[in-house]
Amino acid sequence: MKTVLALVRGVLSTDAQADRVVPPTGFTARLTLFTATAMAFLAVFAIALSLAAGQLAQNWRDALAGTATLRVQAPIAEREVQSSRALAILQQTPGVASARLISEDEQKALLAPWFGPDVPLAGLPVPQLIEVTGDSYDAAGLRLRLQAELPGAVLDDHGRWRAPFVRAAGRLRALAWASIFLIFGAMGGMITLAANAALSANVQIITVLRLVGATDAYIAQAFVRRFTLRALTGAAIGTAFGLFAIALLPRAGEQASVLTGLGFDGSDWLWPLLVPPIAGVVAFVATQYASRRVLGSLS
Amino acid sequence: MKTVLALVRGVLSTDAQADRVVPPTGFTARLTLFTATAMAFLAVFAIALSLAAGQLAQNWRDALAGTATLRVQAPIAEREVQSSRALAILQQTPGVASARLISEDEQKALLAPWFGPDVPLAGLPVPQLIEVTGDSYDAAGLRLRLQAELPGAVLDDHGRWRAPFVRAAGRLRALAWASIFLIFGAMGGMITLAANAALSANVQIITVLRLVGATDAYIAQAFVRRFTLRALTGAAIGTAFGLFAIALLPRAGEQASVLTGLGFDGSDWLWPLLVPPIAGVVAFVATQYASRRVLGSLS
Amino acid sequence: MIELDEVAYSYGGDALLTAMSLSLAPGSFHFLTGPSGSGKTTFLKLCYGALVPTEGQLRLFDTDIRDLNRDGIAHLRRRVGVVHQDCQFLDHLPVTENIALPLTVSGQSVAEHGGNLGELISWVGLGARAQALPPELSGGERQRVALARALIQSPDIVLADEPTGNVDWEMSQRLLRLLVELNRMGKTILIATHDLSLIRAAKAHVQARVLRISDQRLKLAGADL
Amino acid sequence: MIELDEVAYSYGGDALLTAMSLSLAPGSFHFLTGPSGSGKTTFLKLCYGALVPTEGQLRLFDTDIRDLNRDGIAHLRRRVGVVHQDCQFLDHLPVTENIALPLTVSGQSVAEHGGNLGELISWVGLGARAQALPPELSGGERQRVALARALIQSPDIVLADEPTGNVDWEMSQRLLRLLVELNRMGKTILIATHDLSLIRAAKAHVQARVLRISDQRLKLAGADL
Ligand SMILES: Nc1ncnc2c1ncn2[C@@H]1O[C@H](COP(=O)(O)OP(=O)(O)OP(=O)(O)O)[C@@H](O)[C@H]1O
Ligand SMILES: Nc1ncnc2c1ncn2[C@@H]1O[C@H](COP(=O)(O)OP(=O)(O)OP(=O)(O)O)[C@@H](O)[C@H]1O
Ligand SMILES: [Mg+2]
Ligand SMILES: [Mg+2]
Repeated sequence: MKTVLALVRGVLSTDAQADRVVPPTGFTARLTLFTATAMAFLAVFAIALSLAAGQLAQNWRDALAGTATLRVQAPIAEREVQSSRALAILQQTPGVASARLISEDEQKALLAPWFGPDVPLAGLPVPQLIEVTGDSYDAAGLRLRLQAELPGAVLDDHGRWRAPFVRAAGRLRALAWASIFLIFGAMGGMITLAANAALSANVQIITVLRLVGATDAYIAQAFVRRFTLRALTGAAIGTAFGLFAIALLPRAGEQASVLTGLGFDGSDWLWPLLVPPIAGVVAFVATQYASRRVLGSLS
Repeated sequence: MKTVLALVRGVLSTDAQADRVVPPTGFTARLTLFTATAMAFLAVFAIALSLAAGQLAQNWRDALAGTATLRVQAPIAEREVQSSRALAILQQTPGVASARLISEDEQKALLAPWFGPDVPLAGLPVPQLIEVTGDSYDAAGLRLRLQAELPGAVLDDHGRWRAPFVRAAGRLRALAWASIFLIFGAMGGMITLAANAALSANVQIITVLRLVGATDAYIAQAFVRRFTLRALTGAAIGTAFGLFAIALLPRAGEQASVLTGLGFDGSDWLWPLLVPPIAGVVAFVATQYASRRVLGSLS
Repeated sequence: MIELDEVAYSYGGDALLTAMSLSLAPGSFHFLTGPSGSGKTTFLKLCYGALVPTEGQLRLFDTDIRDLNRDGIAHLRRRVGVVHQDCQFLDHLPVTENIALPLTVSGQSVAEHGGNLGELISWVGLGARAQALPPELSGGERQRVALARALIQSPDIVLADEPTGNVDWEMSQRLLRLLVELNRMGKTILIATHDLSLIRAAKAHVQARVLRISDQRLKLAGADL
Repeated sequence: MIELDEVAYSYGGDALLTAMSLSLAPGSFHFLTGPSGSGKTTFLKLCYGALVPTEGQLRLFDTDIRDLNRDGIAHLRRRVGVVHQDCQFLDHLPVTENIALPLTVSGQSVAEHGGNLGELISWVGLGARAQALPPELSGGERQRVALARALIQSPDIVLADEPTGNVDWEMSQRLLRLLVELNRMGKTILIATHDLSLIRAAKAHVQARVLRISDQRLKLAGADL
């Protein structure tokens, strides 16, 4: 732990002389910058995807929670009596959170897309609808009881069809998280390999430095700092580009599908800002690991 | 062109001796393999996304094309007369592809989610619905004419609300294509940098080979072949993983959102199979370019 | 074989070598001396096309070096055996393969030269180290590998830069004998060295001329050694 | 300073060096000779901890080399100046910075040693090339840079491997004088070389002992040169 702290301090301090001792690592350094940029860009998208999928799952779950309807089919005269019976039964059912008559206006609104705003519902033998919320009640048992006591009442929990979608959205979110880990993992792997390549290409430097009495920490320091800074810079650039690209994406509104709804709202903006520091830490650990390995193998 | 062909032949032939002359490029080679794997994996996802977005846009466009309805609100006695008047007007309207009375059964089906399958529509003063297809007619002009001639008829092109979604899906598809290019571009960039790093790390090899009379083509060949083969292999592995991951994704069915509907059907499977050869070509061009540059600069 | 006509060279700054005219006849044996930093290595590099004269004309096998592209130079080099001062090898290949490299690179079969190769390796005293990798060699062993590599393709010209700087006296005599023998077979030899006793020893066996770089010019040292 | 007790070394296969016992007293001047490939470089590498004896005990500054980890060896090395046979440098830094490298690496201020540095550079005749990069140097210039780098930190021990293999006679005498002077200041000097005339010349100035590696053993050559 203490050495880690010392190394972090080493990375942040600017020992220009120790930096000069390692030659410009050229293409591997540029490769690191480039990789960090590309990966941060992708990570921002994956984060947005994850947030959107989470939001979608939440919406669908909300929808699921309150979209069962009870249809009470009865002659106009009996409708009111049967409706209040139905309400009474629902209120006794454990797991039903609320039950509420849907007013005539609401029924009209439901029909409006097909029949215009002016369907003369009053006096028509259309069923009375009751909105049922709560999702832990025993739907099958309720149906049996209704069949026995109120044959004209049909429970339609058509919200249930959304359940697989909620699951799918949940899995999509997990996928997004997995891809975030994958992206950082790939970045770590690439930076480790790049640092390894840089170190192996500089065996002569290491030999010379050892010959004149440099410690391993001194030699590693310059490589670690360089790669960590490159990764930080690259990730910052990539994150900026990613946020910019996402800001440019068309947003189609609430009902839109998960990807057309990609974007960050409010505190969501904080998440992608974590990408550069995480990239920095990943690069630090990766280079530290690579330099230990190479320096050890050259003992 | 002839040199390109000669080089491709060089890549495919196995001149073991020329290969031995360049040392195992170690970490940069592994980096290339890893990069190609990761990028092919991502490319497969981007292709799936692009196909899904294209499908979605198509679905929405289809929906848009045929979902205007004309609602003829009239006393039961006049309904039939007014409906045929409306049909006549529609048939005269340029741009309307078809106009068709919606049967009682179809109307019932529309209402079923809310009122059950047994709404006694016959004899009710609900409007007659006419399905209008065709999307190039002048909706505003048609409305004016209807207002003048058939005040009870209301044109409801509620499908129009989908237009921004179609646009969004189109843009999403463009985005997916852009990301495919981005992914191959990034892969090309990374492989160029990796090849550059490998070549720069082997300046001594190049010096020695030149000293004993090796031509540039001879020197480049081993590097180019090695990196191209690594990229091909990596891309094949990444594509396989990507296809496998996509096959594992839950598919929520037709209405599902674009990402929950990711997957390949039928001839779609051919698209991701293009990833490895494209990766190979990208790697070939990138390494060729890198070796020309490095060999030129060391002249 | 090698003709210089008023050749000058500078590494960007002041001229290092000026007004050098010389013609190396086929079958001749030359030594090149001069203080450290006088330009011996630079002169050899000019002779095998690694550097291009900044002034004057240099003809190698009757071809002006300026008229050649990189591939042309690569092909000419197959007829010139070079021993570099800082011997560099392919560190991942064993000694034998490094020595056979000029054959490999020009697409010749190594097996064909098999006998030649084995003989050469034992002549330079590396029989026991034939399968070692270059980083596992001692300084003197490296120099001998470099010499063997320069000779494997029976080049028309041998250019050697301090080929005996790191070997003991007996070994340097042995290597010298090898070069003298090649010269008798008609090869043109040019050796840069600061080791005057080597030159003196050579003069007992062969008609060698001694060139000396001083004041940026090439002079014939003649018998004044 | 350096004590060997029945030290043996092998690079994996047969033993290269066996049963070497020796004690280098502070302020002594030693030469090490032996044919090419006999193990001179290997012996020096043992002396500065680059290799660890496969048998026996080697004490450097009264510390058993086996008891040290890599950092410990790094610290010991700051008191030993080494001239490697194949002089390696940081090719991206100019000559001055390469010579000052031992100071840089141990965190010492280069400015403090400024005078010393300049003097050393002109002593080895590199005043004009001080800002050049190592790949732009001639072979002899590289050897002189390596020597200067070994001496910059005023080490207690100087180990030099063929420090004059690529320089002319005058320059080698000049470098020898520098080493003799350091020896007079109390430094311990050990030079591996195959150049017997250098040893003869040194004996005129300093009480030098000559060690010889033959048959895998270290022997005192004494006055028989
Ligand atoms: N690439 C280069 N760029 C600039 N200067 C160079 C370059 N190569 C050599 N020099 C300089 O040119 C001069 C001559 O170098 P060269 O290697 O030809 O000398 P040399 O006679 O071979 O010396 P030595 O006996 O020490 O090997 C030296 O001062 C050297 O520093
Ligand atoms: N890393 C290594 N692995 C295996 N063998 C090695 C290694 N390094 C050196 N050798 C072998 O050990 C022997 C002694 O090598 P060393 O470099 O010590 O010789 P030297 O006396 O310095 O010779 P020279 O005068 O030619 O420099 C040589 O035969 C060499 O090939
Ligand atoms: Mg030279
Ligand atoms: Mg040696």
